[in-house]
Order: sequence, then C-alpha cells, then structure tokens
Amino acid sequence: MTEPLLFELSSPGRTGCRLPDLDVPESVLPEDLLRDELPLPELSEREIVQHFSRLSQLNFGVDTGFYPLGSCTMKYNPKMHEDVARYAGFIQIHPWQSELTVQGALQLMCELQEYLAEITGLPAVSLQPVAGAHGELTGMLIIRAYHQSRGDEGRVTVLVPDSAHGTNPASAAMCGYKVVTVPSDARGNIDVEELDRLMDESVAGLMLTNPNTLGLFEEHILQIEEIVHGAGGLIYCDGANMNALLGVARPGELGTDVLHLNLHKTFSTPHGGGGPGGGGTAVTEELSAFLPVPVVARRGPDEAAASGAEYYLDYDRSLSIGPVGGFYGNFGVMVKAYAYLRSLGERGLREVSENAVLNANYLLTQIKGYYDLPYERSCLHECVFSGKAQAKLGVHTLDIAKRLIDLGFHPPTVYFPLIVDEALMIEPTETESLETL
Amino acid sequence: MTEPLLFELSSPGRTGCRLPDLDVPESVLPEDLLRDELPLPELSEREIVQHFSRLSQLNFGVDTGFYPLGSCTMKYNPKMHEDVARYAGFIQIHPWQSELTVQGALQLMCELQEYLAEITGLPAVSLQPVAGAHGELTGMLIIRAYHQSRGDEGRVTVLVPDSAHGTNPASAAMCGYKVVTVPSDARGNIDVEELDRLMDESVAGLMLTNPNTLGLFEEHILQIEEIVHGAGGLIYCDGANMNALLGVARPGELGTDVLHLNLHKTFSTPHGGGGPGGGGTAVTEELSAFLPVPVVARRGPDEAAASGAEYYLDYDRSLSIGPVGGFYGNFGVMVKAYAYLRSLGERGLREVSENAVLNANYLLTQIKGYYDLPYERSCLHECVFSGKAQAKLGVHTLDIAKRLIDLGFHPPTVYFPLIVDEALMIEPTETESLETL
Amino acid sequence: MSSYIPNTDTDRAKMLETLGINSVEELFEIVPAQKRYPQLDLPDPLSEMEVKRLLQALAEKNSDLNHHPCFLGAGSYHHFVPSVVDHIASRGEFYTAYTPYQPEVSQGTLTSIYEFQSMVCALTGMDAANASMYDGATAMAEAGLMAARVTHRYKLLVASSIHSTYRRVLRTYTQGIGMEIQEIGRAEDGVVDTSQAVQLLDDGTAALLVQHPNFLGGLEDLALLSELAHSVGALLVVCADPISLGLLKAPGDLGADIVVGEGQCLGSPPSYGGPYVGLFACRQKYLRQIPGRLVGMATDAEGRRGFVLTLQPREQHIRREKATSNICTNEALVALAAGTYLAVMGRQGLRQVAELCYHKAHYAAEAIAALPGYERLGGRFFKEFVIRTPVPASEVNDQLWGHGIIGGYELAKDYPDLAQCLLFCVTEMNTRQDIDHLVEALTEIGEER
Amino acid sequence: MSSYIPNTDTDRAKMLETLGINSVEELFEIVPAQKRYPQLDLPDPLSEMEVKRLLQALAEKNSDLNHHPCFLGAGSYHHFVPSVVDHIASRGEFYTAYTPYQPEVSQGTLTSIYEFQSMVCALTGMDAANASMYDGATAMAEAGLMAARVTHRYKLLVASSIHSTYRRVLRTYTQGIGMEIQEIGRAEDGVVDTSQAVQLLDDGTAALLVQHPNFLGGLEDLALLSELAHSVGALLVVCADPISLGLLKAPGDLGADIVVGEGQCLGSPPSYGGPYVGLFACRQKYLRQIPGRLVGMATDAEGRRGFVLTLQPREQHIRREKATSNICTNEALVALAAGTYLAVMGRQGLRQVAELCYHKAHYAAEAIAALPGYERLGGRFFKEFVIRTPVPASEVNDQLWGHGIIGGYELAKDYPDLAQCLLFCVTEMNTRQDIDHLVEALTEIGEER
Ligand SMILES: Cc1ncc(COP(=O)(O)O)c(C=O)c1O
Ligand SMILES: Cc1ncc(COP(=O)(O)O)c(C=O)c1O
Repeated sequence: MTEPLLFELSSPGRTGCRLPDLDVPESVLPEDLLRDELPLPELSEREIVQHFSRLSQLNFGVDTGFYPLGSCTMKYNPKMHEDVARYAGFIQIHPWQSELTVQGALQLMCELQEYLAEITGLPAVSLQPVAGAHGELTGMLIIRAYHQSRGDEGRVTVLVPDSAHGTNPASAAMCGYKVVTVPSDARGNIDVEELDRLMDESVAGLMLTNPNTLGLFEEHILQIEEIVHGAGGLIYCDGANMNALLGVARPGELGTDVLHLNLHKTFSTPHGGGGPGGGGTAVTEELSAFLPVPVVARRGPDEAAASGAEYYLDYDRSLSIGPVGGFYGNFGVMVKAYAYLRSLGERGLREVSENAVLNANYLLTQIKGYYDLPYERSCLHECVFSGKAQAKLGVHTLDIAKRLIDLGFHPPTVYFPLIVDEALMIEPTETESLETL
Repeated sequence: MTEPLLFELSSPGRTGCRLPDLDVPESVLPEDLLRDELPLPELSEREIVQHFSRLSQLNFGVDTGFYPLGSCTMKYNPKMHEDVARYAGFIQIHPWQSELTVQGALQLMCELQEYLAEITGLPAVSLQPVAGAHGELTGMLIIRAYHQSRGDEGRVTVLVPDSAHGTNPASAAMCGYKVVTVPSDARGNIDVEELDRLMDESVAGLMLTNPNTLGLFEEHILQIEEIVHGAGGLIYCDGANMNALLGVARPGELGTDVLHLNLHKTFSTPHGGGGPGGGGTAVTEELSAFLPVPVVARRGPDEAAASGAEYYLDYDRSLSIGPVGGFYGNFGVMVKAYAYLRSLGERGLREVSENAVLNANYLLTQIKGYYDLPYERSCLHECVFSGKAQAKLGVHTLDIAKRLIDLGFHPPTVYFPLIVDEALMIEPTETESLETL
Repeated sequence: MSSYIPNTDTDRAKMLETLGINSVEELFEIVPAQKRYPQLDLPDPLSEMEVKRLLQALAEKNSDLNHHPCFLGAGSYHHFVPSVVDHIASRGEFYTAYTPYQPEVSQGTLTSIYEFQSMVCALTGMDAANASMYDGATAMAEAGLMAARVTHRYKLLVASSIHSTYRRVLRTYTQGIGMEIQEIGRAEDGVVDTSQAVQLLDDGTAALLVQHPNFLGGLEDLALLSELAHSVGALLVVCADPISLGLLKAPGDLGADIVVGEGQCLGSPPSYGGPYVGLFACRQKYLRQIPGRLVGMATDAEGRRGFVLTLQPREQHIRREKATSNICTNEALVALAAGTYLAVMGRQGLRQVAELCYHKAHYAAEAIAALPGYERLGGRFFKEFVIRTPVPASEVNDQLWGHGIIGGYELAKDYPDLAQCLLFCVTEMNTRQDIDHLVEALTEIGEER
Repeated sequence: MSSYIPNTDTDRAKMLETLGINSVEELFEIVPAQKRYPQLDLPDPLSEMEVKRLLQALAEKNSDLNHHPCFLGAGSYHHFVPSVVDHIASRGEFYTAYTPYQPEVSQGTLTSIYEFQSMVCALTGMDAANASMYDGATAMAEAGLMAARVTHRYKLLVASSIHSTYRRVLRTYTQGIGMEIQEIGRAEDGVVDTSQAVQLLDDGTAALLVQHPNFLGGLEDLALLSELAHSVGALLVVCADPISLGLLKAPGDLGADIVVGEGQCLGSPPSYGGPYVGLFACRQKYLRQIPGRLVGMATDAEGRRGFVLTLQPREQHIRREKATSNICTNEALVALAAGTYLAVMGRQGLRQVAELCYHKAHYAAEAIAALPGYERLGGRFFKEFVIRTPVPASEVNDQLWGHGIIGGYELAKDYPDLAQCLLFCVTEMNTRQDIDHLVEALTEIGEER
C-alpha cells in the first residue's frame, strides 16, 4: 500500500476544522503586507484521519514489536505516562504565568531535579536541555565557562574516545573546542596510556560515555579520573546509557563533573519518531553556578510563607552560561520522568538496570556462537557484535538488518560504533521478556 | 502475521498492573467460599499493549478506509466526540449520585431528548435503550401497553414488511406478538393492498422502516397511515435510517407513533466493532405515559429554585412499561450525540442528509451499468444492487466482497435485504468524498 | 459547509450534473410536499472549540469521583482502570470497525472477543460465554428467557435479594410473553430464604435466579441453591460481581447453569450508568439457546487459525422472529475494555483487587458498626454492607455531602423494611484516609441527633 | 516486581543459569566495589493509581487556561488545537518509533516529516525545510551559526525587537566559537531602527536577524531589511510566527534567506514551555549548511516512491565534529502535530485563525487604548500589542488575577524603557466576553489609582 501525500489528496474548498465566527467588529487589514496565496492542502477531517492512520501503519514501533536498537534504549513506556502528561493542569499552563499560579509544575520540576541529583550523585541539575546533544552542549559550555572563570584560557582541546556517539565531538566543536580522539584498548576501554599522554594543560576535559557505546563499563574509571583531574581537566560523562547503572553506581562518585541524562531513553518518554526528548544535565556543586538560567528552586518555610510560593524560577546566577532554550525545557517529558521515578523508587530503579543488563548478557550468550564478539567480556545494557565473518561470505550487516525486517523484527543498530567493523548493536532493555529474546 | 492468544502468551508470575498496598488491617477471609484457581492469563503491560496493537492492525475500520456497509451508516465520526465523551465530569460520575451533584449530566440528557423530539416530530423521548433492537423492544412493549391500557386485548399480531431488518420481527416476537409478513411491491414499497387486507382488529400495529432497507422512501406513507390507524393499529417506525431524512421530514408528521433512532449510526458514535450504541425511542404525546422509567425532566423556575435542581429523573409514570436497562441508557453515547447536534444545528443536519443521499445516488448511477438494479428509482441514503447477472456467470456476491477486500476496500453489506437475490447493499454516507466514490 | 463533509460545492455540482438534476432537493421530491423541510427549532451550530467549551462547562456542573470520595455501589462500581485499557480501546481500528460480519477484515475484533469470552468462562467456571449483552440487568432478563426456552417452563423464581432494577427489568422483558414471576424473601441475614425457595420451586419453575454477592452485599449459598433448583429440574441462574470472582469460588463450580453479570467494573468508569456490558455464560449443553453473538475458532483453507462468528442461525438476522433474542449491536468496545482489564490484572491482580475491596470494606464496616447509633445488618459480605443509621438515611447522605463525601445507597426505595438503612460500598479506590474521614463524619452525624 | 518488567524470578533464574552465574550482582562486579549500590534517598515506589492521584493533585495546583482567560503570548501561544491532532500523535506506531534511520519500517514517520517540511516551505516561502529543531529560540541560534558557515563571516546583527530570550540563547550558542553580536535598537514605533541597521551592517556581517511580527507585536519591513542586508552580502534571517503567515506575506517572498520560528502554536498546547518545535527553512542554495535532519523523496528498485533521510553527511553521526550541528533527537512528534494541524486547518482555516487573532487583538487594543490612563505604544501589529499602564505593570497583573484573568507580559525585565508596560496577546481563544471582561477590569484598576 502506498499512501498519497496530503497535497495529492487535497481538493479546493475543503477544510478540516470549523472555527468560531468572528464576534468582534472587523478591523482594517494591512493590505500591503497580505499574502495572495497560501498553498496549504485542503482536506476534510475524515481524509486527514484516514491518511495519518494509514501512514502510522507503515511504521514499526515499540508498541507493535521488539525494537532492540542499540544505544537507543527502546524500552516500553507505561501508558499511564501518556495520560498524566496530558492533564489540563500540565499542558494548559503558560510559561509566563506568575509563579503563584504554577506551584504544581514548579514543585514537580524541583523534585525531579532532586531525584536526578540523587541518582547521578551530582547535586545541581538543569532540566532545560531537551535532548542528549543539547545537554552535551550545555555541559561543555559549563566546562568552558568554568575554566574561563578561573582565567584558565589555554584549554582549547577536548578529548573524545573513538567509540563516542557522534554528538559528543559535534557538541564539543560547537563550543569552539578542538576535538582530539582517544583510542580504545583491546577490551573496549579508553586506552589509559594514550589518555595520560594526551592529557595536559591545553585540554579542557574528557567526554566519556559510561557504560560506553559498546555496552561496556569503563574499567579504569578511577584511574581516568585521576589522570584528567590531575591535569586540571574536567570529566564530562555522556549518561545516555544510564539505563545500565540506575541504583548501581552514581557517576558523580566516579569522578564525573558534568553529565547529561537522556530522559527520553532512561526515564521513559517514548521516542516519538525522533523527539521530543529531555537532556537534563547534572553538575558538581562547584559547577552549579554556571548552569543555564532559570533553575527551579525551593524557598525556606519563612520565605515561602511570606511570598505565598514555595517554588520559584531562579534567574539569579551571574556566572550562568545563559539560557539554552526558549523556556524551561520539555516540561511534558519531565512529567513522564517524574511519574516513572515515583512508580519505581530506589528498588524499582535497580530492577530496571538489573533486568536490562541481564537481558543483554543473556542475548549475548545466545548470539555469541553466530556472530563475532569483538570484546570477550560481559556487557552491561547492550552488546555489540561484528558481522565480519558474515561479510566475508558476502552477507553484510545491512543485509542482515533487512532480513530481520522481513521476519517482522526491528533490526538492531548497524554500523555503529564506528570502531567495530560491520557492527550490529543490540540493546534489548528491561521491558522485553525471556521468550522474546 | 498471526498473533498468539493472550493465554498462549501468558507466563506464570507476570502482572500488568501494580496495585496499591493494603492500608488497613486484614480481615478474615471466608475460607469456605474462596476459589483455588483463577485461570486468567499473566502478562506484563508491554506484552498486552503489543498484543492488542497487533490485533487492531488486523482490523479494517472507518479510520483506515472506506466502509460502505449498507444499513450500517458507517460514517466518519469527529474525533472531538471521543475527547468530550471522556471528560472526567462525564465518566467519573456515579448513576446513584444525588441529582444536585449531576445537573450537568441531566441537563445534557434533557436537552438531547428535546432535540431528538424536535427532529423526529415525536414529543416524548426515552434515552434508555442502548441499541436499535433495544429501542424496538421498548417501542413494541409501549404499543402493547397502550392497547392493554384501553382494554383492547385482542391485538395479537404485528405486521412486518419482508424487507425489514431481522431485529424487527425478533423484537415483536419478544413482546409476545405473532409476526405476519407484508410483501413489498414492484417498486420496493410496502404492498398497500396486501396491507389493507391484513390490517384488522387483531393487529396491534405495523413495523415499517422509512427509508426502508432498500434505501427507498415509502411512497404511500400517508395512505399506510390511514390504513393502520384506521383499523386501530399503531405505526412503529424503525428509524435506523434517519441519516437520509434529517431536517427533511419528521416521521412524527408522517403518521409514526413510535420510533427508535440509532444514535450510533445517525448521531455519530463509532460502531466500536459492535457497540456500544444508543437506541433512543420517541413516541407521541399519547404514548408518553408508557415510556420506560426514569425519564429526564425539567422543573419550572419556582420548583427548580426551591429544590436547587432544575433537572431530575422522573420515575413517576404509573403506566410505564418499566425500566429496560440497569440505569439511564448509554450516557457516553448521548454525550457524542449531543456534541454532534450542537455542532450541526438545523442547517448542518440537513446537509448531512443531502450529502448522504447525493452520494448514494451518485454511486447508484456509477454502478448501475455493471450490476442489476432491482428497483429503478432514485434512492435515499443507500442503494441496493443485485449480483444476479454475475451469479449466472458463477461469480456470487460473496466472491465480489472478497475481491473488494483484496483491493483494500471494506465490502458492502451482502445478502441483505433478503428479498433481493444476491444483494449488494451500499451506503456511502455523507463523510465520503467524490474521489473515493 | 461542515468539516465532516468532504464534498465541496463544486463536487456537488458535478454529481448533480451526472445525475441530471438541478438541485439536491429534487432527490427528496418523494417526500410528501406538505411535510418536506420542516422548520427545526434547534440551537445554532457551533464550532469545535465552542462545543468543547460548552461540554466542559456541562461536565464541570457534575461533582466527579476524582474529587469526592464515594461509597456508592449498588450495581455500578468505582474501580481502578489502568491507563492501558483506554489506550487499547482508543485504537481507531477497533472503535471505528463495524460488527465483525466480514471475518477477513475483522480478525482484530474477533480475536479480542474470543479472548473476552474465554476469560469470562475462566472467571465464571462456565463452558461458553457470548460476545456481550447490553448490561447486567438485561443479561439477567435474557437468562430468564433462555431458561424458559431450555426447560419449556414459564415460571421464574427470583430472589428479592437481587438488585431491584434488575428484577424490574426482568418484569419488563417478560411482560409480553407472559411469564410468571415469583419473588423469594430474605432470611434474617439478608440472603435467600431457602425454606421459602423450597416451597416455591416446583416442576413449572424454569429457573431460580439469585445474585452473589447479592444486592445487599451478602454471600449466598450457591451450592445449596443449585441443589434445590436442580431437584425440581429448574436451572440456577447466578448474577455475579466479576470482581468478587477474583476471590470467590466460580459459580459454575457450585452448580450454576447460567452466569450473568455486569462487566462495567472490569475496566470501565461509572459513566453515569452507561455504556456498560452484560456478561453472559452458560453450560455447553445450553449453548444453542444462548442469546447474542458468539465467536468461535476456525481454520481456513490453508490451515491457518482464524476467528469467526459462529452458531449464527440462532440470531435475528437469520432466524428473524424465531431468534433466541433480538439483540444485534451489543457492547463490543466495552467488552474489549473488559478483556483488556482482565489481561492487565491477570491471575494475581484480580485476586489482589478483590482482596483490597474485601479488607477495606470490612475495615469500614467494623468501624461504622462500632459507632453509637449505627448497626450493621446481614451476615458475611464482600465489598458492600448495610448500615442502619440513627437518623434517616437521606439526611445522613445530605450531611455527608456537606463533608464532600458521596455517601451510600438509600435502601428505603427498594426495601420498606430497610427504611433507615444505607448500603455502603468500599473498593480499592477508597483509601484508609477516605474511610476514616467517612467514619468521623458519621460519628458527628450520629452525635448531633 | 514492576509490571513494566516481564521477566519473572523463574525467568531470571533460567537466564542466570545460562550465563553460569549465581546472581545478577555478579554482572556488576566491574563497578568499583566501594562505589557499588549506593543508598538512594528516593520516595517509596507507588502504584499506578497512586501516581495518577499524586500527579492529578500537582496538576490541580496550577491554574490552567481552560479556566482562566489568558492574555499572555511572548513566545508561547494559546491557540485552538483540534482534537484530531492529538489523536494522530497518540497512534502508538508514531510515538513509540525511533528516529527513522531504517526506512523500510519508518515510512509513516518519514512521510509525515516530508509533508511537514513541505508545508513549512509553503508557509515561509522557502525552498527547503528541515525535520525540526528543538524550539524557536535554538532554531534562531542555529540560523546565526549557519549564516556564519555560509558567509564565512562572524558578526551577527540582531534586532533588539527580537524576543529577549531568543537573543540570550543566541549568545549562549555563540559564546564558545566566539562570534560577535551587535544589537540594533528600535525606532519610534517599536520596529527595527533601519538607519542604525545601515550603520552597523558591514562586510563582516554574516546575517541580520529580525523577528516578524516582532516581540512587541509589530510588523517589520522585511523587504527593506533584506535589501539592506543583501547590499553588504549578509543574509537575512527572519524569525516568524507561523500563525501570522496565514495572513502575511511569506518572508521568502520578501527576501529572507533563512526563516525560523516557533511551531508550538501549530497544534501544541503551551505546556509550561515545552515540548515545542523549532521550524527551520532556507533557500536551496544553502541546503548543505542546514542543521538537523532532512527527509527526501526517493524511488526504490521497483520504482515505488518512498521517503528517506537525506544529505546525512552533514550530520553528527557521520561527520562528528565537522557536522553542521550537534542536533540528533529533535522534536519529531511535535512536528507531526504541527503537520497535522496545518493539514486540518488547511488553506482556508489558517487564514481564518490569523484573521480571528488580528481582529480580536485590534478590538482589544482599541478598547484598552481608549481607557483613561492607558496608552498603546507602537505601530501596526498582528496579535500582540504594548500598553503603557497607569500603575506599575506587575500591579495591574496582580489585580487582573484578582478578577481571575491572566494578564499580559511584563516588559520591564527586557526593556527598561518600557518599564510600566504590558505586552498583551489576543488569539481566537479569547472570546469577546473575555476581552470585555479584561477591559472592564483594566478600567477599574485605572480608576483606583
Ligand atoms: C550514547 C549517546 N549519546 C548521546 C546521544 C544523543 O542524544 P540525543 O539524540 O537525545 O541528542 C545518543 C542518542 O542517540 C546516544 O546514544
Ligand atoms: C434498519 C435497521 N434496523 C435495526 C437495526 C438494529 O440496530 P442495533 O444493531 O443497534 O440493535 C439495524 C442495525 O443493524 C438496522 O440497520
């Protein structure tokens, strides 16, 4: 079935919505500024619904099947979140309303900041970034501002491991940094010797991903910390893979200075075909002064009583890198993350990671016989295979992906990470069952 | 794709919903009455959503395509109705709440009764029946109660045209009536001479359908009225096809004593795969005393002020046939009908019928060359063809239906009405476009 | 032109031309001229935005259960509905499909009904269940009619501990065909007076109809009642609360021949009384007399499994006046919600819901019964119980509403002997705090007297 | 065990056995022991019912626009969202899909994005549009960066009549790479001071950035501004309100090179500031410098039409530090809503929405300006306008709230010269009654002074 496009279905004179009649006198329109033509399609409501319903059926989603895209944490997200995120009191509020009239929203954001701080071990959180890459930009600007605030202007380089997600070097570059690649060692870790060699006073910091994009925990994490901090650099941790470490380890206790989370992966906002997301960014106490404004804050009891409002938007940060978006971040995504955390609590979070990691390792043992495993060790949330052997037989990873589609599965991530030949990256998540695997 | 059944997907120990912990002390359970086994399936939320999402894709619905089922009025229903019918103030109210706390619901029901009275020309309406057949049962019991109230006990028969929907004779039979069939004439009307011959003081009434199931307006309607009323009988009109006559004619002015509407066809509740529906039943002033209790009523201003409630449930009808359902009917369906009527108004209603009839007649001319048309006259909301000619060539109506499915259309109604050989019954409704037809 | 009608003026002109007529009006000339185009006194049409605001305002004129603790039951129940349920029922392919007459394009609906039927059988302990009835009340009425078809007898014995509306609907449904209906009184503790049942059961009795838990919340002795009914060749029809069946023995295991029930509590909100869904299940041997639709499993030419409407010759569209019932449209979407609910809750969850109701109701009953002036009537119960109040029941309710609480069901209208009594219902939706609040308010009301 | 995790204890035991380990903990031994399993101070887990009640309570602590007339705009707009929009965005196949990297299983998303891009082009008069940016503010910042890539110049000239947050975000985005940003003041009537523009534009200028209608509601002279920018080889970047484009000339037809905008007003509620969606469109010749994803039309081996992500070598997953932007996840679902909205409104509807806003805003402005003590500032406007109030703006707002009205945006924080001024926004959601009510309240407030 191919579905015609909206413009092809259009027929002059149709409309999909009746609007209210004008109930005030007409004013004079600015004739010189008016457009002659508005070439939008014209359809009735019925045609629009049919069109998009049919289009949707051409998609594969988590709701319709197993979606083991590596690096994407395509977990199933509870339907309850869709409902609560649509409460009128959440969607029908304007970002410029006075704080007194949005205390519920501010409380939710403030508590979410606190929960994420608790989970990451990094005490100060901004919810303003709306995607992982947005968080990276925010975080790297904070690192830059930190060095600048100390008059440490010579740090022009950022180190990025070769296994890093493409957004990492891109974000560093947007902050004006020169990107230098750190190679991986034979076990899939950052090559510590290389790191030590590269790390000097021209380096602003290291962007690492832990667990990394190979699904592996950075084995020398404490040593890395010493090296980077020892040379005056800061550690940025890409926390997009936190699904493997919830309640298991706090990046803040592993030397991380700045970290972003992908609320749309780990904290249960569906991917939406590519957004919206949430890239909440957490930093150490020392770096909190640089966070984007505003941050949501809580007043002490006396002040709260006096102003009538316990929660407020705090714009008062003279060292702030400035705002990174139009308002306060993707509030709707925060509502889902909040609901998720309140559902799970500490125990539930740990269960998520334990099951995600168990599933990935189980899958690893099941597939190991058939595909090359570039790194022989147990993984965390995802596993990466190589289709090298198959490629020798003329079957490339892309062919494998296509065949899986024919069989009714969504294929895994292919050709990433770039450091593995013919990569096949599988992240089952905790929401899949043994039978499916 | 075949989808396994829930029981096949089940795995011991899984559950799809976490419930609150018990927050009161436990009481002793009645051990002797407890069941040992509860053989329900066990699945996680993720599996359930995947299962039903996949199942849904095995269905064809109005949202996904043209659904020209004759007699079913498969029109497109505005999405707005789905939203308003889910407002908490409509779904989270209990039917035994005091009238003071549900004035909004009662007002909606009362006004809907009034609108339907206005449209049908029959002043008293019960919204309690929840489907067409339920309305028929209600209406025929009212006719029975009416004759009984006059001591007119000898009327044991009900006349039903051969083209009637199966529910008509079945409903009459459930009221204890003997069903006598009235044949149709060569133009698809009730055979008036036969009717005249059959109509006597043993007949309680005639159940006619107008426009009838052939999509034809009953040409001798006024004459029929004289015959039936003349012999002391009442006229029941099956109003399931009112989509053709909205704002064009009022059955109450064409001799009808009792009529049911299919809110789920004409007044915009989607069919739901077979319900819920609404079978609102309208009667003459004279018959209003027999309506099921309760009916929603409006108090005069003084009384309303005194009681604090303008609208109330009126149980005070000594001649009532009694209730026909547990509460007041399908309130959720009423909300949609109400929204529909408020959207359309008089002009909009007439547009619905005009477009429905225009579409059907257009389709009739387009297909006429290919299939036999048993009755050569213009139709109303639907048209009936005969596949007789095709059948002679060995292609039966059922084969035609299957072929249409292969082509991505929902086939029309087949083998109904029974009086047409190899019938193919097509009702396009007003919500389809010229292109689709 | 409405946004629901795609045809534009140009489209219409083209179609009129094809038809060789000048105006749409010509198509309606068949309608007697003097009756054509009546003036309708209806409100002016509104835009989508205006209709939504209007309906929002009407909805907000109602006091809803999201904002008021509620202790009403009596046939409509406030249970928790997981979000999944409505998400499934909101799939366009489900809710915009017609009755699944055409199996090739209806496997979604058919499979889901088949699963619903299987789960109703599992709950009730019956062999077969239909695709749904209008609601619990009409399901019970149709069970009475079916019992008569099965037994060729025309007397129904009805427990007065059955929901009063259900009994009245049974009378409505049977008034035309002239069945005899006798009611059996209640014993001391509110359940069926079995000695009276023994007296009234005779070889003209088609069925004994009881409710369990009954309207007053009490638990009937189904095993004994089925023995009594069967001893004179009558059927036992049980109207059951499906939530209670998470905990209680299946009526089928206790001898019931037909089990009916109101399925609203399975995943549908109270909705001011509808749409609800009637559950209907029976023993295999009576299957050919069952009303309504049935979905069965079948295998196609290539050996693939599929689902189809089965035993259709019982139905009105084929048998017409000889059908087992006139029902056509039923409550498919509500049944889908119920099926989804049962799948979501599953074996553990439904039991847990039932236990939450049981324990909370008993906690409340005990606390209220301990208040001076209040007394609990009746024996063992599930989630509803009867309280005799120190002041008239309606006054109690008025005062509870003053505390923002929606009180109990006033029994006086159904049982003159329970004039000053309220039927309270407690479910998993009532927190301990709600219950304590109710008890406090009742204390106050009792003291004021 | 949570209901979101299907694995049961048995499943886990089986998997552990396969892995040859005794506990899941063993899989985490790689984490330094002293840092493993920290104690997390989080609230206790809650059931679905409890979470819903908790969130409901939080939501109800906010005063929502369904219950209060609102005259706030300033970057977030309260427009009517037809029901269809969210019904489409609620299709599981859309919202639970990933970024459409795998075209065979993503034609739904890809086609809808392609249509969205086409409609953005139609609205803005541009040749190409991307799949979306985070929001209007970041879209404008990225437009600044793109202009630098296109022109190899590093100065941006920014109108001070642009949304203040947008200007600040531009500074945030450019602080690392060290671009120079100069602001142009406003002329008498609140629009760009063109003589100052002429002064500041030079051959080091990458782009002139303006907003139209501008932050204060005023209408800029785009034709003139583009002429000025182009005369020194700079690009003209226009940030436009897409609703206004239902009525106003397309910026592309007036010389804009890049058009950006906030798409929230197209089918998304205000949502306390997000999720929103940035629109980004440009001329064909600059396409290779566009940030973000692009969907293009393609033909498969069998000649069938399909849609794919195109020009991917601009993006971070291929180009890494040399990419045109770091953006990866964008706002696909909000873009789907915007696309649906534009289809629903269509040619006629969007014009009608724009006209409703225009006429209602002018009705309100005229009435307020006529009140003693109030004065309207600025020239021609679309749906927002500036009013100088007789008492401090914050006091006016406080008092309006006393009438249940959410007042205007207080301009003092952005423009010291507009200290006692409010920016009012009027849309089709404000009925005449709302406006009259506002005017009455303002009258009262003015009189009290
Ligand atoms: C490891 C990693 N880092 C960063 C990102 C970027 O996140 P986003 O797409 O939300 O910008 C991703 C997402 O694909 C990722 O997998
Ligand atoms: C003409 C006619 N009458 C009556 C009915 C019965 O209505 P329902 O299915 O709502 O009981 C139908 C529906 O199929 C019908 O088409």
